[in-house]
Amino acid sequence: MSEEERKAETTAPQAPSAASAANRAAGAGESGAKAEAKPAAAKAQAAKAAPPDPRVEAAKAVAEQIKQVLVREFGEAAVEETGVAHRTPMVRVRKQDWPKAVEFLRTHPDWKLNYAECMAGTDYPDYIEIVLYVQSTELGHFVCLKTRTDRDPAEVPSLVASHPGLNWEEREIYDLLGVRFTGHPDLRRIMMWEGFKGHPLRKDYREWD
Amino acid sequence: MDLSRARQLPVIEYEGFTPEENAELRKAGLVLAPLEELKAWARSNSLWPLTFGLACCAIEMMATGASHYDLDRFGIIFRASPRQADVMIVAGTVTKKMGPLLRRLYEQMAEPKWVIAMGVCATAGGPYVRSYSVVKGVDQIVPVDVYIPGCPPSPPALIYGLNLLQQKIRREARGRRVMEA
Amino acid sequence: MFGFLKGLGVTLSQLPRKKVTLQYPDVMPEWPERFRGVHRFIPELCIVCNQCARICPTSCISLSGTRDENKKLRIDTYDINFDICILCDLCTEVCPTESILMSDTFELASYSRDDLYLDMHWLYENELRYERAHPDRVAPAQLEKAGEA
Amino acid sequence: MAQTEETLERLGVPADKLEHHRLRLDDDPDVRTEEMLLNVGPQHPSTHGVFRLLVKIRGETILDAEPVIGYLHRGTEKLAEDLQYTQIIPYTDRLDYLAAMLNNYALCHTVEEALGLEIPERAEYLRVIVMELQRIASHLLFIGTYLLDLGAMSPFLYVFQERERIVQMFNKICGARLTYNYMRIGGVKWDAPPGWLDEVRAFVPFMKERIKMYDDLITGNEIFLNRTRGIGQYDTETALKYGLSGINLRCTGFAWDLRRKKPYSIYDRFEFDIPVGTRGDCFDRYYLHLLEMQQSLRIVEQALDQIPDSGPVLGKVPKLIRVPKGEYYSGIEGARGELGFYIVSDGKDKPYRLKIRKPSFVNLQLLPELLRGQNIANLIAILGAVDIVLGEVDA
Repeated sequence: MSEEERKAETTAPQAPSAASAANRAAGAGESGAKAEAKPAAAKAQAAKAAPPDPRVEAAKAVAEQIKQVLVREFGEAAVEETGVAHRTPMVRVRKQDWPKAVEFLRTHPDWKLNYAECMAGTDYPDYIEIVLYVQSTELGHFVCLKTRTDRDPAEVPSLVASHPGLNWEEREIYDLLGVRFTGHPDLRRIMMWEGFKGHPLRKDYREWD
Repeated sequence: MDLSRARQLPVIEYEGFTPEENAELRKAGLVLAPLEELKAWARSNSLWPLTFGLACCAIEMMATGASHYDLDRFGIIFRASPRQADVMIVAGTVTKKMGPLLRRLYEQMAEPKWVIAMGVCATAGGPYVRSYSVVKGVDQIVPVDVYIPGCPPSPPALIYGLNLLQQKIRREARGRRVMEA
Repeated sequence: MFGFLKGLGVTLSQLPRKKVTLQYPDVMPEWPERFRGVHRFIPELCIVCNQCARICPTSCISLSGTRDENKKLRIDTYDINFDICILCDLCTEVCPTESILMSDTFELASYSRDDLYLDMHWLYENELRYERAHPDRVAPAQLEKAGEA
Repeated sequence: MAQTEETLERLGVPADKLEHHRLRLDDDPDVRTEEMLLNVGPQHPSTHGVFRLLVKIRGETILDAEPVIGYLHRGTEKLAEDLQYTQIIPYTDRLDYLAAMLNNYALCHTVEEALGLEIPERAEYLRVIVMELQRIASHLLFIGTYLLDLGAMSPFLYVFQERERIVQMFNKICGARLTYNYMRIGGVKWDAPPGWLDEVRAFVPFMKERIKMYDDLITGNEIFLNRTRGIGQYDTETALKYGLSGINLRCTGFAWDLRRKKPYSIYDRFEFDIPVGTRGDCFDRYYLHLLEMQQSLRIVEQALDQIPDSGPVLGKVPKLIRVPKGEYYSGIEGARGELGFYIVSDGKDKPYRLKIRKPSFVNLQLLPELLRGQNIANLIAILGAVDIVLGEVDA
């Protein structure tokens, strides 16, 4: 499945809710005086049902801006893909530029993405994806950054230098998904004990091998 | 005379008597059987559990020990050290990483000792029965005397389980075998 | 020093207050109507739709049924494994005929894990016990339906 | 807001008197000390669960500390890949078992965002009421166990009285005492039983009085102040770098509350403040728990006034919930910080990947930094104030 198709699907979910939104708008009258927010919400739903969701469009535009900033700094090949992850701007960065790009965006005066909220790794059939949701506490940007690595050997440069709070998250991903973070100061298993075989969150993990 | 019961009594040899007289004395339970029962009565009324709170059940265990259910009424006082404890309430999920430590703490407890498996996680793995890192029941590591199902068991259910354990201690002293797992 | 005295004042003010301890083994606790104790089961109402077994997150319910002469499915066995049941209430939520319900029985501790496999008869007895204890909580429709079947 | 400073002024405690007296053994040429490795845990009376800490000490000073976790790792994320979304809700109860309602909500919120569901009004209000009550219950337990860590037994017995009252209310509305499984995707499972809302209404003034009582009992206590003032201090920059959230971030004076910053549910309809600390030490963290309980009570009060009298509590949701293909992340303000769920869906009724952003897990990372150079007696004071729940740290 290509990334384009997935993106198209991501925007699709709002479509089926159009009918139910109409249902709810009909039933909204009985909930009384507290329902001021309701017509607005219904309107938002209706707007969402129309093919280009403005929030998704806005997110796409933000993703393009980030791409331009990154391309200016690291060259055309650094950004592999832009898009949205459910209304959040998403930028996929090349693996080699991953820590540099995150650090660059952390200190860039227009972005200041200084607060790492969530880091996750996902095992797909052909690759492992590392996702980082970062937030700017000053400017209010909320961006999803991604990078990809092969499944075998899985190796991604570490982000601990710029976000020390990701130390344990990276250890957890190493433990459960088997991604080696190069440059990590203390890469050991964190949840399972030393000597445990395998990486449980991989899709092909079997307990009784 | 119920011989099956007599056979299970602790065998005591009274000095200076023939075996028949010995048997007669044992049947009468002159001194020692009541002594065993007395000890069991004392033990069962001062169970000192080790605070072995692992997960959610530990909160209910704390709630049982706190103001509303007040385990002190039964002489049950939580101890932090295994050396001072004689019952271990395993409250919560036992993982494979925790298993060896649990065994070690159990071995550090002084005899006689009992184990209560509180909650379904300790009984058989509970909701995590299919997980890669959870022991499927604490009875794979230590012998368990009382199982309390529930997720987590409410404080009355825990008190009921503790009362069952008290009954078991007293009954065993009287020579009755209480079923083991 | 002032802080100590203030704290001591709080402690002393607790003295005349009513005691909060519940005397459980002597006085049975009052559980609310929605309390999730052990299940109770009404075999007459069960239509063997298997939904409870499918929704159970831990797969602790197993049941089987056969068709009787009227081509109606009747329940033969219904077992709940209380070793792993987490009393999450999802089974009673999906049951279309409300044949599996929650009771307020909570005294289920035992000396052996074998006692925790409970079958249909135990669960039905639990239902009868519950009806005796709370005659006001049993819905009349439910009683009628049970009477018909 | 300098509320903590005000409190100290009110109590008439000069700041320099609170300076902690440290044993300076190393400065004395006659005293020789050796480095020693001290193992704390994993089964320890003073830890909040099974948490192990390897501490390297020299005399009384901590040179280095290394937390070892994973003793309660139960593989929830892997199990969730085999479960339908409704079936995951009971598992979220068991993550942060002190705040099960908030965990329930965090998952339901993420799935609802993904589906674009609208929640009935009454359900939203019921959710807010139970969530704020749950926050109070969780903070209460923090105060009890923290004081127990510091050696004070009686607050533990006090807090369980109020907590029991909240738990009884939850028992009435959903039938369980700790693992509620109350929320559903698209609403809540039960409407409030008759009289329940009045019970909550009666609880609010009672709780206000009790919070004042805790303020009297604990806040001014000189021993408590000596043990917590200026201990485990850090600044906003460090906190942000380490990704701390919740009270651990707000105690540094940085007003970051997701209920305000990214309003979810109906929190934009309520008036409440975000209490912040000034120094970022253990005392601030303790005191913020008290202040947050007051704010939660304010929210409960307003929600009780605004809640519609009747209406559905569960929206129109398909029986089998299939989340459209894509990735979703949303976080809420949990009792311990930002609690988020990241879901990757491939369009089936089960998630392809579920990742939990666990606030305690992230907050705990700062612990070695805080402990370095401290007196060994402060170890438990610092660890307790971080307010971790191991069920969540390990998941």
